[in-house]
Amino acid sequence: MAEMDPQHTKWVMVIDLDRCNGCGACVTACAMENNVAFTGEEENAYGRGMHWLRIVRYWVGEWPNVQVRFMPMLCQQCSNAPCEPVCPVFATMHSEAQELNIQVYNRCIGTRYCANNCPYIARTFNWFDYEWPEPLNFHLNPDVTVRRRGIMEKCTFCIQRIRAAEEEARMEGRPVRDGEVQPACAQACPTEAIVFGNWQDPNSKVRELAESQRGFRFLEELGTEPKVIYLSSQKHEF
Amino acid sequence: MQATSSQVRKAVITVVVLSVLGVLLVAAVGLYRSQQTPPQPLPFNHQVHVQKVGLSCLYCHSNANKGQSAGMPTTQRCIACHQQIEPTTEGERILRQYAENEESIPWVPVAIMPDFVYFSHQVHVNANISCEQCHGEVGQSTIAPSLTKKQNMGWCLACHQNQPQERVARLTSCEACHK
Amino acid sequence: MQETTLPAELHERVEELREEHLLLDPRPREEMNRMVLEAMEDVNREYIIVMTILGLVTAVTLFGAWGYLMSKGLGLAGIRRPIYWGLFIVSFVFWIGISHAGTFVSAILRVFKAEFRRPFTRAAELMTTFALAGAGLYPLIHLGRTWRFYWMIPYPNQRWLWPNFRSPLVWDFLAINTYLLGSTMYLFLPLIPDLAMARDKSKGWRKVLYTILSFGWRGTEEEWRHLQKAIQIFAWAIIPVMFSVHTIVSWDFAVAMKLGWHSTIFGPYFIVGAILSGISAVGFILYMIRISVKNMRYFIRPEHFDALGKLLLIISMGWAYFFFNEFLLEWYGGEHTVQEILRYYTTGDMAPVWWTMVICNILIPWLVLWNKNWRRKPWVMALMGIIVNIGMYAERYVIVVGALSRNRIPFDWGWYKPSLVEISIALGTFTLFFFLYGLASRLIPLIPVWEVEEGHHAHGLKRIGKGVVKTVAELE
Amino acid sequence: MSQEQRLTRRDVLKLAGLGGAVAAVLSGCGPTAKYVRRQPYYDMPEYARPGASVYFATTCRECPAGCGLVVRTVEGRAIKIEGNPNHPVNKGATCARGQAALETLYNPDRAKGPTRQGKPITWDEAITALADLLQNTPPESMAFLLGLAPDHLAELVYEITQALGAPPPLRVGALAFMEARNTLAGAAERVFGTKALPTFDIADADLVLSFGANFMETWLSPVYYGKAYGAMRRGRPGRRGILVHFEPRMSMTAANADLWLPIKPGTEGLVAQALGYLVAEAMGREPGEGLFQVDPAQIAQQAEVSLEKLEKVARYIANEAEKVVAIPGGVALGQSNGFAIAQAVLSLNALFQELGKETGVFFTPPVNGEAPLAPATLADIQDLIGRMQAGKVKVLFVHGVNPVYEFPPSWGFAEALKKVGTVVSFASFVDETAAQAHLHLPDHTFLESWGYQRVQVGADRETLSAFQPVVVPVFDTKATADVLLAAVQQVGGALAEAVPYKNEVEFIQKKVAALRERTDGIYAHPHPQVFWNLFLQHGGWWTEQSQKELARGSVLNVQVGEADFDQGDLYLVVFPHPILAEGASANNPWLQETPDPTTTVMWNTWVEVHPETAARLGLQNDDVVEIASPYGAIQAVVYVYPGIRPDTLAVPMGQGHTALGRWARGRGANPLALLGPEANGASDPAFARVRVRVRRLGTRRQLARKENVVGVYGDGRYEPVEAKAESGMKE
Repeated sequence: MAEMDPQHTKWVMVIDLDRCNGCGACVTACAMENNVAFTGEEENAYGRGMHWLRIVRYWVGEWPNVQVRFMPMLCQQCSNAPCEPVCPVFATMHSEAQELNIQVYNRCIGTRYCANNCPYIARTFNWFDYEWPEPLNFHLNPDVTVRRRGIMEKCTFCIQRIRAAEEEARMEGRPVRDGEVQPACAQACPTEAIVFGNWQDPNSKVRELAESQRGFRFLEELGTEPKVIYLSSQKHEF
Repeated sequence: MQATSSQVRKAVITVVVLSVLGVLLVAAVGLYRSQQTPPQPLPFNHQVHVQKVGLSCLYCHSNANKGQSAGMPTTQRCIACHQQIEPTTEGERILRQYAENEESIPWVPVAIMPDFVYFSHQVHVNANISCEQCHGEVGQSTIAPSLTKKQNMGWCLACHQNQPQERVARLTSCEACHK
Repeated sequence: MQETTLPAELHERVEELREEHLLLDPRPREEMNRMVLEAMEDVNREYIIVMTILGLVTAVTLFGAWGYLMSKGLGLAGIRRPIYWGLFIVSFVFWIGISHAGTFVSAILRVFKAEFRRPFTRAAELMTTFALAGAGLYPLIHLGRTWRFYWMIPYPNQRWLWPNFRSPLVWDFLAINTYLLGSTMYLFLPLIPDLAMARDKSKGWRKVLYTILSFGWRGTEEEWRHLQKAIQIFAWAIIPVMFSVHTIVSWDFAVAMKLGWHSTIFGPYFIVGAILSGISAVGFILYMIRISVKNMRYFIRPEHFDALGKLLLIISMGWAYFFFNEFLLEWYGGEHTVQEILRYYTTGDMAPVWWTMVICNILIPWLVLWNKNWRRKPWVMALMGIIVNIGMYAERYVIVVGALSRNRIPFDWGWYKPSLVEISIALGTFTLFFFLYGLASRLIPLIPVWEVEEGHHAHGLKRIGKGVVKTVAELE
Repeated sequence: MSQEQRLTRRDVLKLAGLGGAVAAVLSGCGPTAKYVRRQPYYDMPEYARPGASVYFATTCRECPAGCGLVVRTVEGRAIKIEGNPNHPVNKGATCARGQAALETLYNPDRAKGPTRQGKPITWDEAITALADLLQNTPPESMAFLLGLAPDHLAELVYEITQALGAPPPLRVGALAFMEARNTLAGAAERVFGTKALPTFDIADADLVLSFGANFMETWLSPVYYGKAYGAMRRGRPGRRGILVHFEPRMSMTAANADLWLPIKPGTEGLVAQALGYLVAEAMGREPGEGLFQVDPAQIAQQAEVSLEKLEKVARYIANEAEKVVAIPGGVALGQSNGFAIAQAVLSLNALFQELGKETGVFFTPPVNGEAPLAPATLADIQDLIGRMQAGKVKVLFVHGVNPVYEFPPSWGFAEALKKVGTVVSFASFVDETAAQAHLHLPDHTFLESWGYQRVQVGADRETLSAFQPVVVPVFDTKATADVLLAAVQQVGGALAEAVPYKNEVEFIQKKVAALRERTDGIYAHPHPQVFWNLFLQHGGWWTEQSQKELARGSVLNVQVGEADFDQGDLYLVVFPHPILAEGASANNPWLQETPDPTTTVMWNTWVEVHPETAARLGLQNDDVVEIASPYGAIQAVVYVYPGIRPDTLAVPMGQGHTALGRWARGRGANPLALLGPEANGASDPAFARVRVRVRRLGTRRQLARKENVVGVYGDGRYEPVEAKAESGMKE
């Protein structure tokens, strides 16, 4: 399908750390959109939360001048992704059409090598079969596969939304408009810290923002070519 | 020497024969099970509706050209015609029942798409692919059909790979179908 | 052979040389055959009991636990984010390491004509095969969806999909299978004459079994020549395979962009480590055979342990060299996260394991193995076998778990504790190994009689002036 | 749920028997049964198509802010909650709590139907019982406790009480008094002459002074403030607003501040005045002319903040900033002198105006001038509790609030409740109050119900935000308004005439009828039905144009004075959990699973202890401690927290439920148990005046954190990557 797209898309996300206030709306939104399972206190205490998107929090400086930095961390959809070559069965692979890292759940056999090789620790693993006791399962999103035990999963840039928008655009015979596709996190974000768009579109919002002086890609030096661009926060110093 | 070699031969032969038999048995059972048609809430006859009455598939599966899933007919859709028809068959009587209780008919779909597969009827129907091409001659069947064709990944690819690149996706990328 | 009349003082010397060297203490072929067969057929009560216990324990701790793991999910193992690989991979690498013993001993030593190898080549080759069998389980056990493992096999399928040949795991898969196949062949070839011997001397089901296995070997010149050639070819061929296997295993880590793994030296480092653990394991096994199997005191003598000891010492030094090299360079590099990882190894939570590794792999061997008298004590060598292998297990633990628990995002560091299921499976493979070995010890001749005899022919005593020296006739 | 059960619900099974089962087990992905099975309709509505999404506009009721939502539904099921992009308050955004509201709707622990004494009854019985109560209870001995949402119900109940001659309903809620709504409104009246909740217009401010206002987490209208904050930071090219925050602990708001000054609790007002003084001084005003008469140096010392920093801020205000906003809130208003503090801080805005600066305080105009019923004061509540105690209350109706849990036990509500003849609860869950109710008539959750909410904060225009059902009720629940009206009709007579509505919808339509005349709305239509449809379609009614006008105030030279505190070693800051707030939705698993921003703790109650204090008391992370105040004691788990004063502890609300459901019950502790009954001068609880003692219990409990303890506190050798990137940027 995607290959029918006249224009070749490259989806990128810009996260303005100066706007981000760490409220966590994106985390919950992501979970609700993508049928991410909740695992309870004990599992989380043992580091088995399923959050696709987490807000990394750092302490800077010493009391009383201690400061906090928030940094939403998710799959960076690397153009040159370390997770892809190591998968023995192509369960995680590169989509030429949208330039995304696709995780094909039904192909995954759970070697977890991709997760070891991900410098962003962006992947989570289904340690068990997680449950949504009736009627909690009513809100599961039918556009997103519910993952079973033994499968690796990660942020998909809400590919189901991208696909839907692309299909609609194709039906109407037009390119996807800027801002037409919004992943759940960007949509929920109260501070508009997360902006999503198509890099190929020269006058898209992301393009404009990414040109900022503050822009940087996380762990760029590894050559992963992430498609999430952070804008650093520069606090005023009194 | 002689004795032993004959013993050996016996042993080997029995093992082989037994294993072959076992395989065959399993295969037979599997084949049988897979050909069963599911119990439907009422004995619906496609042939009558399609051949005799001459309904198009879209009349009942009306969503096929509008969205992902083709959809099962609502009770209203059935009763709309059937209220003019005196119920003669068992099926029609059951249908009346559902209509009177204002219940939906719990049809059992036979062409199931695994939930990790993304498939849109709309795209295919609008590309003028006849229903029979994938669903077989359902219109001929008098009972609720079983899935005649094995619809698996290779089956999708077999068709798509032969399509002109510019018109149809070649499904070379997983995310085209897998969500 | 030996002269009948010998001066008394020489006689003693000869006696002690005989006492010392198996190859100078020949016995008639027939007798050796009898001894070996006795050893095989001696299925006494103790044996039955031990084997039953081993079998049951394996069934529960390995396969029981594995089934439970599959039915519930990998969460039963202690692994967690970000430490996605735990004891399973550690054990995997460990057993692959053990499996290097056989090939090394029989192939390399054979190629270099190290004569002391003769009696225990087979014991070592058996280790290779069974260790590989154990190791081969882990890539399956550690899968999230074991029932889909066959997707790693390249075969035409309805999905039109091949495995990803860029993935080290696929290389692994292929390498291990090749090695398993090769080493089994290599185990089997020298076995044929002995099996034929057994065939001719046994009756009942054993006869049937050996008839099938010995391919109607008759022992003609023709056959011998072919066999010798075949063995030579395999001996040469198996060596590169052996090196490749552990190198590829090391690549699982080295190719990853994980700090603490991403090291160019891992290939040789792992191989030396593998041989280290393998050789020391041979020492342990030989001791077990010597004490537990009938008539083996004749075949396995202190000289063998002594030789192993020397080998072990050298390899331990080799390992130490690579270890130091790897550590120094990483430390000198000064990269932030790497520093953190090393700190974690040496003074962090990982310290006990790390120091165990250093002590067991370097300190103890170096202190003990210098001493000839200790080397010659079988029980000492057995102990060394255990100690070094503990050390090597620790090494793999440090590399796999240690490196994973520290990464570039301190927010996401982790700690790991193996779960009961994991531990039970890890132990299960040990019992499995001993179980298989136990079976083999009663099914196939543990000693390649013909090789020993060959040795006997090749060696003799010659009198030169007042002394007596060993001679080697170039039979091979 | 075992494999088999799950599989039997798969259609595949019926189809392919064994094959299906195997496929299900082996295909790694979800059994379709984890989704809801797709059923053909009886008669499909024309808008619904199989697999197609239908969106409904409604309003969030997780907190009283009244954010507009658009709910995505597929085949009659709510799938995803999204913000309403046109809504004046949240402009398309939502908070975590709003996102997880689906789990309130589909929560397996909801009340399944009406009960009497815990035994199921039919709705007819329920309504008869209710009618009986309305008829045969002397009006003066009835009491209604309502939450701060929804407004339409409050107004209906108000009418009913008027008709009955019963005392008007009390609108209460833990969140309401943690926000000190009355204090704020009172202070606003004194300073700006308008008795309403002020909205602070920080979107285009150059500098924001926040005195304890946790406006990014839960305070009044978090999503509005989130939007405004984002705009303030990077909304205007070249101008970046600065946030200075005064609070004893590092709240999420403080965490985002450029400068966080951990001042001594109770000194907020003084610091505000000192700052005002310094600014005025920096702008060349002589002391004595309309300034606060204070001594900054002495105050700085008293508040334990560096005078130099205050001066820097003052200078920045004087020289650089054009628009400055000072916000009082949160713990500052919970001080014993909270009312004075509120006035002092609001006066600061007035002062800046006087000094020729722009400030940003405005009031959301009430729709058609109809202000919603204000929340009850502490005095009202205590009076009610008194009457209950004295047995003067025969019937107590409770809706939208869970007083047994949300009132500090020291107020004695729980005991008083036992003296009430009949307690009628309308809660959707079997919460602590409903568990003690004689009659439990569960209401729908807001995603199943009609109604409206009058936006009080955040909107710059008259805004009436509409509720509409996005799905059919999941359980056998009934809209409380309908139940009351049905009962009223059953009673009949004068009452029925005074309250002449057939049902909830009719009542709402009557209430919004007046808006049909308005021409300045985003839409207008004279025809009732069309207007109603537009009303629902847009998710409410608001005016086309912004009506924002910044309020002008007058400087009050209030004597802030010293805050007084109870006996104890350490100050205690009780704050609404940034995610769970007061805890009404604590049974939503994903709300529990969302990490708290600053501690990343999930699923439990922690107590923040400064490293020094922890060292002094020999406490470590994950130690369980007992925190005791004169009024009660709780147990919580230690979180060694670098961002809090050494003389202060902080505990979040939201946990410690004894009912509500499987995910909330018996989890963590409720710090309200530590609070006393004193008021803060404006008859809101002085929840910050309590002081506590901690005792180590010797047991440990590992907190579920998203962070890694070692990694984050480590040995300090790690600078955050982001900071690295910055330094790189500067070069």
